Amino acid sequence: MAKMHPTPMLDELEKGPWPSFVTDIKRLAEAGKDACADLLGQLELSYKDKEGHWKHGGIVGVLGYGGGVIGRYSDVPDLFPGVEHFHTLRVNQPASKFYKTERLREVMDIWERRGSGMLNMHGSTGDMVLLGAFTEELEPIFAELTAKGWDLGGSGSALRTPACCVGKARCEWACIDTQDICYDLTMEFQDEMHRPAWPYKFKFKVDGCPNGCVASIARSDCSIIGTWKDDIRIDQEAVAAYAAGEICANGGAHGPDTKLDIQADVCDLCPTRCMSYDGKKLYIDNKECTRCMHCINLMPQALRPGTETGASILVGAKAPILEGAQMSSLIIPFIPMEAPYEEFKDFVEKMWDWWDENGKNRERIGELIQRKGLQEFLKAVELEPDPRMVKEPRYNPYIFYQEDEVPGGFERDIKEYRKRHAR
Amino acid sequence: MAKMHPTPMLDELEKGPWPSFVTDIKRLAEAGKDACADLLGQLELSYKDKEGHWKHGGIVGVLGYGGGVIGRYSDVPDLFPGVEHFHTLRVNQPASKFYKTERLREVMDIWERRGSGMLNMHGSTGDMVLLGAFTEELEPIFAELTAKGWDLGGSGSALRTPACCVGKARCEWACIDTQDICYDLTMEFQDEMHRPAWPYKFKFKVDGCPNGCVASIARSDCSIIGTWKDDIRIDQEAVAAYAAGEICANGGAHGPDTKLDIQADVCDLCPTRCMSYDGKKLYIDNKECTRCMHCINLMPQALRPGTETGASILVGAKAPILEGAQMSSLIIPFIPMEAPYEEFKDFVEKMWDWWDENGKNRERIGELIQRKGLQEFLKAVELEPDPRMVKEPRYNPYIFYQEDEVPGGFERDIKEYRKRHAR
Amino acid sequence: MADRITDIGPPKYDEMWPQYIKDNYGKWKYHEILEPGVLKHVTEDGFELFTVRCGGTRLMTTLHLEDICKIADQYCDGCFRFTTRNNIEFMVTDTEKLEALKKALDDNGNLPKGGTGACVTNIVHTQGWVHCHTPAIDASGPVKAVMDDLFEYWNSHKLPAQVRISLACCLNMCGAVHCSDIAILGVHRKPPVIEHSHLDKICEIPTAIASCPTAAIKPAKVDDYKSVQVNAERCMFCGNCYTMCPSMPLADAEGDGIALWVGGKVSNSRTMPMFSKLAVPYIPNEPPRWDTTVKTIRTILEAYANGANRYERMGEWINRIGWERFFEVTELEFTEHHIDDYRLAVTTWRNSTQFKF
Amino acid sequence: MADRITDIGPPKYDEMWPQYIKDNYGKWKYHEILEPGVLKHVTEDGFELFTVRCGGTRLMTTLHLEDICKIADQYCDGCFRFTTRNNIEFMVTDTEKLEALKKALDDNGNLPKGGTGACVTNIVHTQGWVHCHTPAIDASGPVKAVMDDLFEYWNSHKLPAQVRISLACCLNMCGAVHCSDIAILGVHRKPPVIEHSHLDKICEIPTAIASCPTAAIKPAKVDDYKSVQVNAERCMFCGNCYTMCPSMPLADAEGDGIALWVGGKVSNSRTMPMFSKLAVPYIPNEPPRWDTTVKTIRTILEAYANGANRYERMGEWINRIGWERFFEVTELEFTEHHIDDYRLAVTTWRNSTQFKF
Ligand code: SRM
Ligand code: SRM
Ligand code: SRM
Ligand code: SRM
Ligand code: SF4
Ligand code: SF4
Ligand code: SF4
Ligand code: SF4
Ligand code: SF4
Ligand code: SF4
Ligand code: SF4
Ligand code: SF4
Repeated sequence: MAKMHPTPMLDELEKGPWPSFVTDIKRLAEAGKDACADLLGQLELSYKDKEGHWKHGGIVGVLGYGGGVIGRYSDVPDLFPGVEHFHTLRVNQPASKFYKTERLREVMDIWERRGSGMLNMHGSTGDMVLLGAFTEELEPIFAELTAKGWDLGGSGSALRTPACCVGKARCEWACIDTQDICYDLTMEFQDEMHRPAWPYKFKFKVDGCPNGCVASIARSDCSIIGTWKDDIRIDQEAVAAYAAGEICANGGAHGPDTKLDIQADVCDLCPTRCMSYDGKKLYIDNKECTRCMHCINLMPQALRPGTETGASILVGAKAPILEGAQMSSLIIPFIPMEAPYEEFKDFVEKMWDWWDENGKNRERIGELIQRKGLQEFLKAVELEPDPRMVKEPRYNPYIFYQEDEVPGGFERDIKEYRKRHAR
Repeated sequence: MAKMHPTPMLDELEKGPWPSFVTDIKRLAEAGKDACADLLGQLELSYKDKEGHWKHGGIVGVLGYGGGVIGRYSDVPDLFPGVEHFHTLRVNQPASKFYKTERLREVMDIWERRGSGMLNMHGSTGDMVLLGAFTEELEPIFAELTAKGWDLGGSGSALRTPACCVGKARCEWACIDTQDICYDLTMEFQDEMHRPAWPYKFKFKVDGCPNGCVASIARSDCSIIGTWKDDIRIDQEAVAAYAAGEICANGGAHGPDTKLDIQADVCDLCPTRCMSYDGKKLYIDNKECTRCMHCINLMPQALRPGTETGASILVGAKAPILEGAQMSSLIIPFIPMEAPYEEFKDFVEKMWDWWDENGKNRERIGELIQRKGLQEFLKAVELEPDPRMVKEPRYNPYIFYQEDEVPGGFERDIKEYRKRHAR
Repeated sequence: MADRITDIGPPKYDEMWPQYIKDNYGKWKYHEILEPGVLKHVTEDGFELFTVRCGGTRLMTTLHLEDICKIADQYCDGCFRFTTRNNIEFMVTDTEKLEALKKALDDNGNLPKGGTGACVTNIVHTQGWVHCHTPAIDASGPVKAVMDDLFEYWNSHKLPAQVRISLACCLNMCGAVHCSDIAILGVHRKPPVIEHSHLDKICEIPTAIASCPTAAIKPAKVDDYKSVQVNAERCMFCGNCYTMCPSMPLADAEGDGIALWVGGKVSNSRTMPMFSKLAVPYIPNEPPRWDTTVKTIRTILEAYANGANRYERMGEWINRIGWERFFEVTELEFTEHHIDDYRLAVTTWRNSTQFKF
Repeated sequence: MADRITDIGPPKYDEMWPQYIKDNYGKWKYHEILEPGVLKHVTEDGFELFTVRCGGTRLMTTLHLEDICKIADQYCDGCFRFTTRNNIEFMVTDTEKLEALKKALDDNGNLPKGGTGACVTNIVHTQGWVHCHTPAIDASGPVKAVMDDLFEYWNSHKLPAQVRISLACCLNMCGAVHCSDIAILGVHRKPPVIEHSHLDKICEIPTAIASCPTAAIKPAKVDDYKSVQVNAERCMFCGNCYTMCPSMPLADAEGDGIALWVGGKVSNSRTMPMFSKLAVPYIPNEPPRWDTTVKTIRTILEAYANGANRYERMGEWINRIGWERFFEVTELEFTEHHIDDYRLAVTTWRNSTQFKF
């Protein structure tokens, strides 16, 4: 058993119905992990001080990689030597986070032996985050991980670990192969992930449909979101069953007794009001549908996305530093997404080239587009302007024209002008 | 008859059903006004050149006034000597633009004798714009105008001529005395109007209700818009008459045969959905009403604004130069508006003081608020923040705190910090 | 000088009122539009006032004004008014006078009735080549041409709702067109041509430099003159430099023309006020009748008339169907210029997968 | 070095699949939520898959993970998954196994079922005092405290719609909280304290200066040290300077705390994705159980639960009732800090007379 520190405040977090990380960590501390005991001790100190106790950064890593490890040192190492070094390793998760226990135990075993035994399942980007290793353990951990078929994810000004929703593995609405796209991009761009060479970080996330279960539109520089082009598939028999109250609303999300009122709950809440229900059949004016998923969500047994599927590509989401948070913006309304995803990758390469060339240090692509204008970006990626790219056209009259657009060009002769107009 | 120039292009504008300004001006030219003949001549030249033919500005005016006259000289005076000088005088219109013909003829008479005889009824701000006088006529015109009880309006970095909708003079919806407010402000602030002393121009406009018939929300630095606090008055008998098709919809705006569907046209289009109709009576949940006027507009014989009336004050509308066009923003949700409008004028003085002190040259108040923050403005005019002032609270996390808001203040000792946190 | 009359302000409003306005001030109960151009207002006591609204040219002569005064003298107790959109309103207190008045107006021929209800009312506009020094277009001419073409919508009630058209002849936007159902805006497209030989004499160089919102203007020495130069890449042709410095004119026959904007509104009815958005970035100046402009406006108006629900303003209609549909049904081209790239541009991008194919 | 294995990427997804996922990949037809935490997915061929979702602590030890693996070995063919919100999903192919699995989970005690449908699911969060160097708050502690309090909403379907709560411990927002129904954000409120004696050695002064979005940082000589100074008036406590320069820490017991944001969403369902907006600018750090934060979140959640229509997300509800009502029903104070004053502030002002008293 490791040397336990008194943690009266943290102990309060052992109460209550939600699983307690404190209890869990104590258990491993009691099983002998100093890092666990000291982490709790230092956290207790933070609770007392109301300030964190980690030093700023620290450049550590594994050979040949520019990222994947975040250095961390205690600023009270004398008190808590077990967390004097407390580096994290970001281990690239398998797409959509299914695990065979035998494979996961490979990582657990390494981590129990060489690290703190504490980890995040998962980090916000999607990695398995192994929390707390000493510097000297980093290389051995890396060697053991790769030997077992695991690799590190991204950090720094690099491609970050792509992530995706569960998709076709278990969801009926996936319009694209989220996992394959995620894996394919990860493999294709290993170099971009492991050797930071860009102005700043870049993230891909892949949602199978507009429900956005991996939140790509809020959290990725490039959001790949499944959608469809043709009509929503309707099973009118199931519609009747919903109407009769034989199937509960919204796949049971509100309990099995929640009946669906097709007119009020579906048609009236359809954002484009393109649905109508005559008491028997449900009609959709698919041309006007914006594929928001609401009706499908509410009637999963009656409605399904169409079959001519592909993705909408949106670009630019990021957290607030510096210009304020952004969501991704629609750039490619529809693109087919069949392996090996050449058309998409072409787009990606053009986008990166432009960003690489024009981006300032620590400028995300969304900010660069903001600074340079969506027009410039479209030119760089060779796309035509489309009203779908904007919520609304400009309302300010400040249009920039290029010289070649204006007959006679920009050069004028003041003398000629003055011949017509006295001063 | 003045010397007429050939105007083949302008002659094309004599065709068609809409009254022709060309025909009109020709008539006065033919009656002997050189200015009219030469204006048409010069305009024809502009039509040929596709460029205007007026010189830039020119500082002219009447003694003691800093504005009210816009200087203008032809840049082809040899061709069109009748418009060599073509200054305009902005004559302050009577509020809401009713005219007794005998009074109007006072102005017409002066203008026929001493000016071009051409005018705008009215300018965009609201003035009668007398178009085209020679410099030497300005003083005599001014003297004759004032002798008859007419004065000039505003121009330059001054208060501009206030304007208002027809209001209580002929509209059932006016919640405030638009004309009296307009007149009172005009009289109270004669000095501010005639002697430019501010960073830039400032406009008042007064709308009797949220319909906005003088477009104050788009066109005035300070928009005064009538509204009410209590309940919409309902005449259920008239509701029944609408339901029965005895009264046509929307006061006949769509023809006398347009019947009203109370549920679809009124209740379903109410933006807050606070209305309900049970086939007999119409109910309004007035607490939820945002006084948008829609239902009242559609059923003028059944619904009327409440009787506890006053105004909403909005600030900051302007054209696009420089930051882009702005609409006015809600600053005072409700203020009683009874003569002599002291509470409102107090607000105005505070607003002007702040603008005067902080505004850069050619910075409208709306832009100043944008630059300094709505908070700063509210402090200056001594108003408490209110969620009604915004469409939504901030979404960026960049909150500025003042030192006195934060316990312990901003000054900290790095040595103390380092005692807790090793470097 | 001593007895100079100043600061007397305008005549007080009620000096201009006929007796029946005085008597019924604030007592109005409801109104009815009897036919295009004819309103009836009724007071709580049942008093009825009839108003006939006529198209105003705004730019007019004292002769035309005298015609108007004569009609007012004859039928309206010597009183009439102008509306906030430059129309002319004659008021009478009984239906007999109303009929006589209507006849007199028809006889006049220059005072067309209309402008009420679900119509295209008069076009708010500005000076153009008639008086201003910065215009990119004429004002009165295009207004006349457009109103001629849309006359059938002026004196009828066949549109889904009011359509307010406004015109401003340059980016200063004296017509405050930025919240109009349809806005006609004069635009320059060439950077200022600089008169180096005079600039320093006529303008203050620091003022000229400061005037530019994009910081495109820099001091420069040209042919030994102290002057400025403009970085054309950064110029967005706003004309603010010319406002501050006469040695930097923008006007140019080939550069100037019209941009059309749609979907703005001012009223708070149903939806909050909205800005007009760019529909057509540029149409050349085509005096005397601006045919392409006129035709394009009709296209937009008819698409709206066909597509909108009753009571739905232009902007409400477009928001309902979506901008992608607007460009489809009007067959207008969507170009890079439609995409905002000014300071708030990011708020106009589409952060959603919701769109129509 | 030669045989160093690099750039192999993660295991391929299908290596991690049990046979039934492989067999039914892309064949799913519909799903049903059988009870809180239990999903059924059915394929076109009628194959049924049952999923039990359990609350994940995210921060866990290999011991806890081993517990999970054991259950997966015993009931789920040695396979399980994590959700995008750090919950744990066990899958079985028949109802018998399902019942056994549920029992095993209940017995475990640390794997509460829930997180499906109209509930409060797991709180996406970040490192806090457990690992990061810039936090203003802890992460795991507040999450535990909030989830304890809201547990009744975790394993039930009684809310109007999904409520997604996220936490980020500083403005870097690694939790990407900016589009959450409720966002818990760690905020600093004091400008950096500057270690002049070391700054020039540890940081690049130009980089430090450039890092500041408001240009609050200027070079300065202090006590003979080359250093920087911060104009506190301009500082908005974003912490970007500290990210770039360790000699400028922001953390402070009295300055730091929590801001709450509401009404964001990510899905495109019905409404477009929305940002979360400021509800409460500041709540002090109250370890260990952050009582005020917990209470305030409950207040907001209950106001929503009482006020919203079914299928209406938090932001949709607020937009319907209006922000003035939101502050009324939650009894939260509206302060000057709620009013945006950053770069796009003008787009948040109310350009309308429409509001509720
Ligand atoms: C570990 C992780 C948080 C977690 O607990 O899950 C994390 C941790 C850090 N993030 Fe992050 N970010 C993590 C996901 C995110 C996300 C979410 C996402 O990827 O979906 C975001 C928001 C989305 C985005 O990319 O904008 C995010 C936005 C930031 C930012 C702000 C970037 C911006 O443009 O606004 C920073 C600041 C920076 O880059 O200097 C940052 C910086 C950091 C640093 C490196 C601290 C710093 O100042 O340098 C943190 C190291 C913490 C530590 O000691 O472990 N982190 N960071 C997440 C990565 C785990 C993983 O690989 O799975
Ligand atoms: C005469 C009039 C247009 C008309 O034909 O009706 C007019 C004419 C001029 N305006 Fe205007 N403005 C007129 C109403 C407006 C309005 C509308 C309103 O007041 O409701 C606006 C938009 C609202 C606003 O105030 O922003 C307006 C916004 C401007 C601007 C842009 C101001 C801005 O902040 O963006 C300028 C530029 C300037 O001030 O330098 C401007 C400048 C000018 C100047 C003085 C030209 C200049 O560059 O200095 C024009 C003189 C024209 C001439 O030669 O006669 N005028 N101007 C209007 C005044 C008549 C009257 O007194 O009734
Ligand atoms: C006479 C005038 C006021 C004045 O002081 O001169 C006026 C008079 C009336 N307006 Fe107006 N409005 C007048 C300019 C406006 C403007 C300003 C503008 O267009 O520049 C607006 C804002 C327009 C906008 O939103 O862009 C305006 C928005 C309304 C509305 C709201 C319409 C809507 O649904 O958005 C109503 C209500 C209605 O028509 O149902 C309205 C209703 C009315 C009523 C019915 C009020 C009444 O009970 O008397 C009047 C007759 C309406 C009609 O002609 O159909 N009035 N009205 C103005 C006539 C202008 C003209 O000659 O065409
Ligand atoms: C398992 C998971 C995907 C994964 O790859 O891990 C998932 C799975 C499902 N989601 Fe999701 N969603 C998952 C995260 C999300 C997220 C992302 C997030 O919260 O960070 C979103 C976006 C949330 C937002 O808008 O802020 C999300 C928005 C939806 C929606 C749209 C809800 C709405 O009306 O706005 C649906 C449709 C529905 O529930 O009716 C949906 C529906 C579903 C369905 C019904 C899809 C299906 O047919 O299988 C799945 C079960 C839903 C349930 O639990 O009630 N899922 N879902 C994620 C579970 C997270 C968790 O543990 O709680
Ligand atoms: S995003 Fe769509 S496809 Fe992916 S899990 Fe969610 S609902 Fe299914
Ligand atoms: S997907 Fe959305 S827009 Fe399309 S029909 Fe269904 S509810 Fe309407
Ligand atoms: S703004 Fe209101 S009060 Fe004034 S004229 Fe228009 S409808 Fe009547
Ligand atoms: S005024 Fe507008 S918000 Fe109020 S009840 Fe009428 S339609 Fe509804
Ligand atoms: S809009 Fe421009 S050109 Fe037209 S009158 Fe105003 S300032 Fe002059
Ligand atoms: S026109 Fe406008 S943008 Fe161009 S130089 Fe002049 S002030 Fe600058
Ligand atoms: S949100 Fe801030 S404090 Fe928390 S992990 Fe990310 S960078 Fe660190
Ligand atoms: S905290 Fe942010 S605003 Fe303050 S000095 Fe540092 S970088 Fe600038």
